[in-house]
Amino acid sequence: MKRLPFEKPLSELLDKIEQLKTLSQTEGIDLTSEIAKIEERADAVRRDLYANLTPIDVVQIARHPNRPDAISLATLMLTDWTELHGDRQFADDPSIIGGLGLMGSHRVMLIGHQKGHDTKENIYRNFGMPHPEGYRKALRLMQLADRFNIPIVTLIDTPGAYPGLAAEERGQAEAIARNLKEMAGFRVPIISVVIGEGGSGGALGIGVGNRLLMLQYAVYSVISPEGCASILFRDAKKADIAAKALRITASDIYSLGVCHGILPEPLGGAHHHWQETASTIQSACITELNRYQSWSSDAIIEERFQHFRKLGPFIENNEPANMPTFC
Amino acid sequence: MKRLPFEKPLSELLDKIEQLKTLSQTEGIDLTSEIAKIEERADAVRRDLYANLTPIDVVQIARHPNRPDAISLATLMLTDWTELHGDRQFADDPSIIGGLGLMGSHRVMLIGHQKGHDTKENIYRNFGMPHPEGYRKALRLMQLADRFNIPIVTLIDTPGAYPGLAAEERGQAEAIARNLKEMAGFRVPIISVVIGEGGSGGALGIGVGNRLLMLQYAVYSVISPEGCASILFRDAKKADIAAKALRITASDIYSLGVCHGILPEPLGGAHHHWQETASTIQSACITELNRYQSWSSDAIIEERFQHFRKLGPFIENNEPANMPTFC
Amino acid sequence: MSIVDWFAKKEKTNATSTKLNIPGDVWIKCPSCGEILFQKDLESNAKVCPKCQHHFRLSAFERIELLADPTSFVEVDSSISPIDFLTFSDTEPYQARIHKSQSKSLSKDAVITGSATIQGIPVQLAVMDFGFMGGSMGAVVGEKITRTIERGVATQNPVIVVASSGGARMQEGIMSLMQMAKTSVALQQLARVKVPYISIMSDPTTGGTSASFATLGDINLVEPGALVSFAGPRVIEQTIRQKLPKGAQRAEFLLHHGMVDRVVHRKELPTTIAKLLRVLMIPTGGAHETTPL
Amino acid sequence: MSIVDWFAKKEKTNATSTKLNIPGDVWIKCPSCGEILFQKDLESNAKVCPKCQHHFRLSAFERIELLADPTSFVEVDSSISPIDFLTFSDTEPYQARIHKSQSKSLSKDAVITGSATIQGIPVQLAVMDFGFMGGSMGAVVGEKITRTIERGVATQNPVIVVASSGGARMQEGIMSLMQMAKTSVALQQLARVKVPYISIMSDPTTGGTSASFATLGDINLVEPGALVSFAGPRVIEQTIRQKLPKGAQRAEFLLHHGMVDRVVHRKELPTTIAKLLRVLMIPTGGAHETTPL
Ligand SMILES: [Zn+2]
Ligand SMILES: [Zn+2]
Repeated sequence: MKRLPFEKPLSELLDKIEQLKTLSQTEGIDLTSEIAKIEERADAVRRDLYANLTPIDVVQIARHPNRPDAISLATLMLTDWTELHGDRQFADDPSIIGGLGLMGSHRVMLIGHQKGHDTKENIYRNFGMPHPEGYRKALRLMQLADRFNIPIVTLIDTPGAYPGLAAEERGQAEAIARNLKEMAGFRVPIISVVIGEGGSGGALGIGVGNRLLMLQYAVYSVISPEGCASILFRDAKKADIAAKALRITASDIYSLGVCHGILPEPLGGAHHHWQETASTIQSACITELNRYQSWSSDAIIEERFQHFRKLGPFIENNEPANMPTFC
Repeated sequence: MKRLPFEKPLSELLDKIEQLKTLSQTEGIDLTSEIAKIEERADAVRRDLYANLTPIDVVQIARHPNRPDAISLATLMLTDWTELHGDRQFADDPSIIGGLGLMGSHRVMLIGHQKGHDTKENIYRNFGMPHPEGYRKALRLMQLADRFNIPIVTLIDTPGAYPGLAAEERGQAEAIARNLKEMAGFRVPIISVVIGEGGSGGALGIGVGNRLLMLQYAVYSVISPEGCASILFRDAKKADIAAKALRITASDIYSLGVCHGILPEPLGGAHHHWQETASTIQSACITELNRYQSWSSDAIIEERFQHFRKLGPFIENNEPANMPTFC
Repeated sequence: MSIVDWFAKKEKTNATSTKLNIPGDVWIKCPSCGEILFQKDLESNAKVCPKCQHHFRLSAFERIELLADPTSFVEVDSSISPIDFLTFSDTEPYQARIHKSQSKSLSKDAVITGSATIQGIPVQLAVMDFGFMGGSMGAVVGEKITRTIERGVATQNPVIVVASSGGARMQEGIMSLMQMAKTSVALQQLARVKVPYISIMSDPTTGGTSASFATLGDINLVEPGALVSFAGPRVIEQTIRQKLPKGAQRAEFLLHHGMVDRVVHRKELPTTIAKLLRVLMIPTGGAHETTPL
Repeated sequence: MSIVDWFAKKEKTNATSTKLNIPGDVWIKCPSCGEILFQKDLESNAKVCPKCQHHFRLSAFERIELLADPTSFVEVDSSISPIDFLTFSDTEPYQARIHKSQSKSLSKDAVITGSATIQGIPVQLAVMDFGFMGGSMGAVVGEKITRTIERGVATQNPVIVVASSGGARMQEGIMSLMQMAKTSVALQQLARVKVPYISIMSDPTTGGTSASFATLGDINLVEPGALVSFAGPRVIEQTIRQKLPKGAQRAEFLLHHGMVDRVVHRKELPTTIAKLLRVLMIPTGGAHETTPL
């Protein structure tokens, strides 16, 4: 399991534990109590580290290569899961996945960005960066869900929509924009969960939901900290400062009223416990879906509309409006 | 003006007229009465020829390079004509055109296959053979029309949808199929007019209308006579026999109950008089559009549905059903 | 004819496996991997090559046997028969072709329709038969598929259509083209009442069939290796002299190009369909009442 | 401020043509063809190069002057001003940037909104101003465009938005991203009441603006040569090291790729818009009553 830069103090302890374990095996010495002692220290260090994460640390957790991916979560959360493919026009984009399944007793269309866990998978999944056909696949599947009155759950985890000529030629901007508008009109509830990286328009393209939830160490940002640092701070190395300034952690996004809830992760991050993470997301989604059981489609559309309508602070006639609670 | 194979008897007379005219100019001889005499004979021959056209002759007229094209007809028939482009996904296909305008007092969305009149134009227009993006442009524009309650007029003139790898990759079959289904559901009246070649699925892809009209020398067929000859008759040269067997002329299609009306062409074919042809089509369309003025959208959809529902003769319990009137 | 009658005839005539008859009638060479297969083994394996998973073509009744729950299929509209209303004659009169095909076949045209259950779920089913005049779509195929869809509307049962067709039946002229419209218009009616439609494309699905109901599924499934195209490889080569790369227009090509939801092994079809329908179908007395827009 | 005030100030400050000021302030070199142009001539030609038709950028008020019928524009929501709710500071505090931009500009943020008529047709109009912080979209731009769309819903007037923007305003963090959703959600409301929306893309329209309201027009028009993209050329080169061919992401590229309905010369915009609206707008007491689905 890849260790993150901020985990360095922990890393040394983990190395020592491994050494001792090897030693105890090869040499046949009983080091149980030594190991237990160091493990206890490691736990304390981990708790301390994770209690004092900086935003850029959180970004690293959100991007951890072993973070649970959308398909894995779908198979853990759903019964009768069937992945569906293709935009019916041009291609099947492997960086966005979708399919039907049952979440508890709820029928759901699950849509998600899909990253890989190693280089080969990541190349196949284009590192979770969709082309327009990915957004169009998502749209097709969401329209299918809407037609059959099936609630939609979207799992957001992308560095952003792919920035390349082919994507531009096929209308990356239009593909994302259309999803925003169409998602606004669906008659079924849409629950979006940021499970890793919420990268700008590429994330929002499947994120216009009634409810937005975030995993504890997920981030959501208008631009990557690195991009912001190089453009606004004129120094790509100031990503840590940018990460802080942009307010991209789950608690920031919650304070700003953009997300509705934060889902706790296991100590050390979701990558340590996929099943536990899946259960957390599943039960949060089921709670949300239960809420809508008796709602009319008009009420569902209206709730979604009202949520986005009130986002964006400004001053009018010298009075602040739409201010977030922390101000 | 290209002369057609069956016009050979006429052609000799026309040549003679031209010779005499040249002669009278260069030599200063007055040949008016001789010319008038031959012109009279030419008229008689033309009338005779056009009264005894075989189906393959009609195919040649329908494909005449100077036959009026969709854009020219649009500009002749509509005021406030504005051509609109693009499928908003992949490309703007020049072999299908569309746009908004007023036909008399009726707002219309006009869609049509677009051929060229010379090699350069034909290459640009791909000889009127659309790729999937052409059908998707048509669909987008028809959806726009439906949204704003604007009746749709489609002008059919294609050898067929383009048969090529790129078209297959982008879902030629799906693009046509989707149009058939979506056109069935539009709440505005759809008037389709075959103005030249009605080539198979590529024609039908913009042809699921409430009313189908055909110009007198237009044809409509499930396969080109040449294609049918080579497949069924095992001899590409038997196109004339295939043309006859397939029943593709306007009067055949009318007898079969597939089209609702035949629009007369000027003597010698529409290519001799674009303005007159445009007027004929325009007034026929206006008559049709007037019919729907007070119709509910449900009635419009139902009429379209019923028209296609009853097409297709068969035998059930030894009783023929849906038989065309000529049987 | 019901599937029970078919079973009765099956042993005697073996007419539906004509395509596979090679001299000797017992061994079949797999056209994909070249393996020599014992015909009985092939048939007991859903006509899938055990070595390379090549899917051999199925007759309509063989298909129904694999897809529907045992004894659940009830055929309807079996008496509908084609008529040569154009008195069409090419190298042979259409009427003669009809007779020949009907005498070789257990059905009157290229599609069998009826109701069935798939893993307990009631469905309206139409299954095409490539063995009958290349599965070509004329007025009978159009009418029977349209009626199947209409029964879906009436019963609220999901509609399943298995395509296997070379395209429109040219001998019926423009009327064969109109069947594309007729079936697609019916699917618009089905969509309006929100009853699911699953299209299954088997080898081959080309021309007018692919350009109408076969690609219009709420869910499109395709069998491995099946050829699905608007213009077939020969048409493309003859018309524009373009040679297609290997694998073009095959099931996996379609998946790659976003045209189908899944490539599904023949043996997995019932389970896949049932799983999908369990989620797609609105549970009776279910949640999220929709109000009209 | 009304357009009348703008005319009054125009002569004095000339602030909106800062971009064009080169030493001497009277001659401008066309960046496209190199022609040296007299500034007054350029301004009297709608800021279009008479030689090569290069479209120079316009301030919001210049745009309104060209688009709306004389004296028809009535500005609203002019008092809405940005707030630095994140206390954001990069090389300079956001608050300082706001002040600097406001003092150079005649408006409080990067969009001017109001009602007007175009060739006699009443419309709701929003015009962006690239001169104000690169036309970046923060909460003020989002709110004012949303209100413009809402006035379209309320008045049934068609909505016209002229985009000119480098994208989201990063200094407002996630909230700038949310303006993409906010404006697009409002356009869904507009679509539901069937009021037409015409989007006009001028140079440049990139990032969050292109990926929301700017590409969502019932009709999308673009000025010749305008750059319209999701990821701009520099982003693409820096991120994936792909060099774009000449003309990529320009208006004609968009037309070719099916993203816009027409490339329209600036001087033709009012006529084109009016022609389209005459057909798009349902005539009062008109035909074809629609019944709900
Ligand atoms: Zn094999
Ligand atoms: Zn110039």
